[in-house]
Amino acid sequence: MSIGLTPTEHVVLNMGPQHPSTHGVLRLKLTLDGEVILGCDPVIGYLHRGMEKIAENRTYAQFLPYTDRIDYLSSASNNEAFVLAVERLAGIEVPERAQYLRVILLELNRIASHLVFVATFANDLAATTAFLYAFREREVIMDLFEMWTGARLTQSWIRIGGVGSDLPDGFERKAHEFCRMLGPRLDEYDGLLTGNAIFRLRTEGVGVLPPELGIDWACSGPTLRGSGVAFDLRRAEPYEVYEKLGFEVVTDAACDCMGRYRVRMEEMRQSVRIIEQCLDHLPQGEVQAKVPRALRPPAGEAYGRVESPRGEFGCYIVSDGGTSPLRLRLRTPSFFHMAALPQILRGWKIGDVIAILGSIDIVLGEMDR
Amino acid sequence: MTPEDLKAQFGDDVEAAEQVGRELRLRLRPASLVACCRFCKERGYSYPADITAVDTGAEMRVVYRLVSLQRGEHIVISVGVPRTGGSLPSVVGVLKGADWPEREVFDLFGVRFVGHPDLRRILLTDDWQGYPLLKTAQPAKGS
Amino acid sequence: MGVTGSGAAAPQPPPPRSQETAKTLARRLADMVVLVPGGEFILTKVDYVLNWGRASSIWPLTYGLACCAIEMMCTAASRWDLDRFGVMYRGTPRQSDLMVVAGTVTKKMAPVLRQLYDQMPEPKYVIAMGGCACAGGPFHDSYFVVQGVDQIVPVDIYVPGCPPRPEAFIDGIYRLQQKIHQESLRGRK
Amino acid sequence: MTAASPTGGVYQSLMHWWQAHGLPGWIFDGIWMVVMAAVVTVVILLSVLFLVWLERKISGDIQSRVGPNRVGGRFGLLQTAADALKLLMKEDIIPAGADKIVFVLAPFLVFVPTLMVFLVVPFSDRWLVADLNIGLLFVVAVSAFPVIGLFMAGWASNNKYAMLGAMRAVAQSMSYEIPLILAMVCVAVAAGSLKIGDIVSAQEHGRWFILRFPLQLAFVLYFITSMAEVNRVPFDLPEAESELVAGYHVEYTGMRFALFFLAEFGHLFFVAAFCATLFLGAWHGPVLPPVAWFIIKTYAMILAIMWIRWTVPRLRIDQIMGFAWKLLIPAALVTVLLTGLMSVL
Repeated sequence: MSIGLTPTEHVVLNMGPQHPSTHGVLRLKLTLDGEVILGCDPVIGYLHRGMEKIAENRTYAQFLPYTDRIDYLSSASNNEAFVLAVERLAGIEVPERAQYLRVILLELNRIASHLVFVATFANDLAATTAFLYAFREREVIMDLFEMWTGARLTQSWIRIGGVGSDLPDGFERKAHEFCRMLGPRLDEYDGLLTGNAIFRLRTEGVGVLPPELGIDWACSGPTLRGSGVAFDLRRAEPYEVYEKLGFEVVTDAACDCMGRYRVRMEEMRQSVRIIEQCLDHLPQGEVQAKVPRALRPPAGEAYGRVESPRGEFGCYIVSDGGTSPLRLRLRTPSFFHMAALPQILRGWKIGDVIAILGSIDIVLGEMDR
Repeated sequence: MTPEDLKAQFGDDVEAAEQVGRELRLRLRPASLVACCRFCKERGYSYPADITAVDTGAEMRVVYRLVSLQRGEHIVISVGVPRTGGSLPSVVGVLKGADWPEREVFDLFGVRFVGHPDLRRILLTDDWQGYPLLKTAQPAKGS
Repeated sequence: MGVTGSGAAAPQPPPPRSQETAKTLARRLADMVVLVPGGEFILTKVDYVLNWGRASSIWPLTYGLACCAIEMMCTAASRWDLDRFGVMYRGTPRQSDLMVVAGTVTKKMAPVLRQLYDQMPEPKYVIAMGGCACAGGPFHDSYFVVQGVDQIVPVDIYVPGCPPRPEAFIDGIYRLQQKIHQESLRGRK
Repeated sequence: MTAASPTGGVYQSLMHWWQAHGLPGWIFDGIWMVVMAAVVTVVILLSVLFLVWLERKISGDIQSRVGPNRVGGRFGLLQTAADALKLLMKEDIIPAGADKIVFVLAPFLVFVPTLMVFLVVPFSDRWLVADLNIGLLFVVAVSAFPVIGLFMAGWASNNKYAMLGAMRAVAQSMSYEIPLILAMVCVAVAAGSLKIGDIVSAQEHGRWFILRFPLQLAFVLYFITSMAEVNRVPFDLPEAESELVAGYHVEYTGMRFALFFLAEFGHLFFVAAFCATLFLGAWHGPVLPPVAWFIIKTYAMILAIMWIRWTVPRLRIDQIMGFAWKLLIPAALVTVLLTGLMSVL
């Protein structure tokens, strides 16, 4: 009997659609050699709800609530992208006060979404306590939303031509309180996570996304900024009143999970800055422009592009002059990030899959639409 | 880049070109699609922001949106394609990020991309019949 | 808020043999105990203790589908703290008692969902959380959405809302506990 | 059962009563052993249930939550009892693809050794079930046993997650056993005996081993490696909920799963108790009765382990192995050397 090398087989591990760390119903077919990832084939579409088809059978105003449910962690950015496209198409001018109010809502949503990122990212790395801390802070934002819009998650408060209502009494005081509270709480996370030796071991140098690769695969948002590319639509193609506001485009040259995490942490601080500026410089006036009840934008096409917490959220509308869009396309960042994921994953271990997946912060509703 | 540059480069393959705000809207014949994408990429429009299709009921077009991150300008290339059994050359060789969006257009509209490395259904189930986003598709109710 | 469902299943494959015999055995035994003088009393007490255990320790499957899953996470987090009621999330269906269908069920997801349900050990319960899981919700005319999860698995409690507030979800858990308390070894009352 | 045990008096009088009826003494001994084993098991299980409850309350406290408070009074004291009752009544599923015999056997192989090690835990001056003269060796041998059960569970489940969890469990357990044993060796060298009784009496009059020079190092080594032995964060890779769903017990239901769960907490109780024995002077202490001192020390260790578990993230498998082989084992060898030198000098 001859003694040769023992034949080894690669294992195909099916992660998801039900898995505690796939952030929803994502399925990853991982080819493993021991614990090392040789290949990854993401299978998506488990939450494909046919939004784009539904849009063709709804009026513009009717479709607005659907946009909330695309990226359910920051519904305002979806509203904003849709509304921007419709307003460009129909040539609607939004009152300045409404623009400021929109920015406040958008940035509060951004903080809420980034807090969920911190929570789930920490939870994936088994730091359960940070998960609950981040959700504790998020509840305060939810209270603000409830006070203003009546809803916690799906606000639909950015309307075509303005916002749903003006700020309620006492909102500004509470928002200021929240802004003052968040900074020290973020410092607390820094103590719990950012400076933690184990957390750093798990994230630094892990899941490197080179900037060229990020641009080639159309990554955007904190995922691309975490690779040192200063691409932020709030600066690159400013909408609403972002031109007038002072904030920094946060980048991090690390290109790894830690870089992406740090970008989001710092972005929350910048969002607080933006909200405080908006609250301080809020002009008086109307919050809703005159919009015909049955909106019939002229035939043509428009593309609304906003910086959602995850990246470039685009809404491409083609109109034939009717009451509902002829074609509505949703360009969602997570879809593109997921396409790039197999490129980043190769060579890392199972534990890192979780970290990398967490660090690009996907939302399945947005990916599958 | 101006519409004239592109017209000079691709001649008769450019059906129409106009500048609307940030966007350079270009109607192109399929023959020059890959060459045009490469031409744009070399001039800084290297960010494949989106690829999708539009079925207006009368005609169908596949729309490519390339963005220059430095200048914040868009080039929107739209290419006509037959509504049934249509095919286009794949631009994955030029723009890597076109991989999944092309799969999605194939999945929802049925456009075949010749030269795509892995053209499978992406959102719908593998055994799904038809292409739901075509105007001719029955608005199939759930279950 | 929570609406108690019939619990009647749509087409369901017959349960595995061993499970069926164990169930019928328990029921036969219970039927015999009732015949003995005072047996009814004993049975009620046994039922009470068993139901108390089940109702006090509902472990749901960590299984979020869409928007409602975020509210489900909020409910588990500090402000609402589901752990108060002994609700503790488990990652594997083998160790869970409750499946919270939190979100839209698509046709691609439906077979997976059914498989997960089949993997859970008896007694198991299902809460349909949110409009989509109850009846398709806003996606009632979508080509890819299952119009209510009760077409795939038997639902015990429906919690409507889009998404339901955490209070509504907690109410759903409460109603499930009430429902569990009505069970008996002799079959559901 | 040694004569010094608190139940000794009861044993004597019952034995007299038994023999007065002319029955042979060895039968009584047999019954007595079974009854005592049952009592010890029940006591340990109850304290484990309490530990689970404590963990949930403590994690709640750390996470600004309340924790269980509905079942059994304001503090939810009966929560884990309800959990156990429910698990007991759950359907028992053995997956179709599983290796049935191994699958059924595995939980017991994990659970039984976890109870057996309590044989040598000195709860007080009068309660040490068996003061074996190779006490330390016994602990090392028996506490290494459960990992075989874990591997059997992972292999028999015919599930890739379970298999990965089992592989991790074996790799981790083998690596961390070495520094753990070396840390115990330091104690044995300092006490000059493997016998638990000798180790305890060497720490009389406040001369706890943790206060003696190189043994602080051994204490730190023991503390870290014991956390790895009980699979707690940051060393919970065999279960790793967010990676492997539930690891080796992913396919186990009901009471079979409960056995794993109880074994884990039983093992936690044991490592904390043994830590108190080896380094914190066991039951020695002023004023309070010895049992109270022992329980206080044990719970201090348990609380420390829980505190860490709810604070830090999890390490990765290669980092865990690197930590053991590159840092802990060399450090342990140096500590043994230092301890030897100190005891010679």
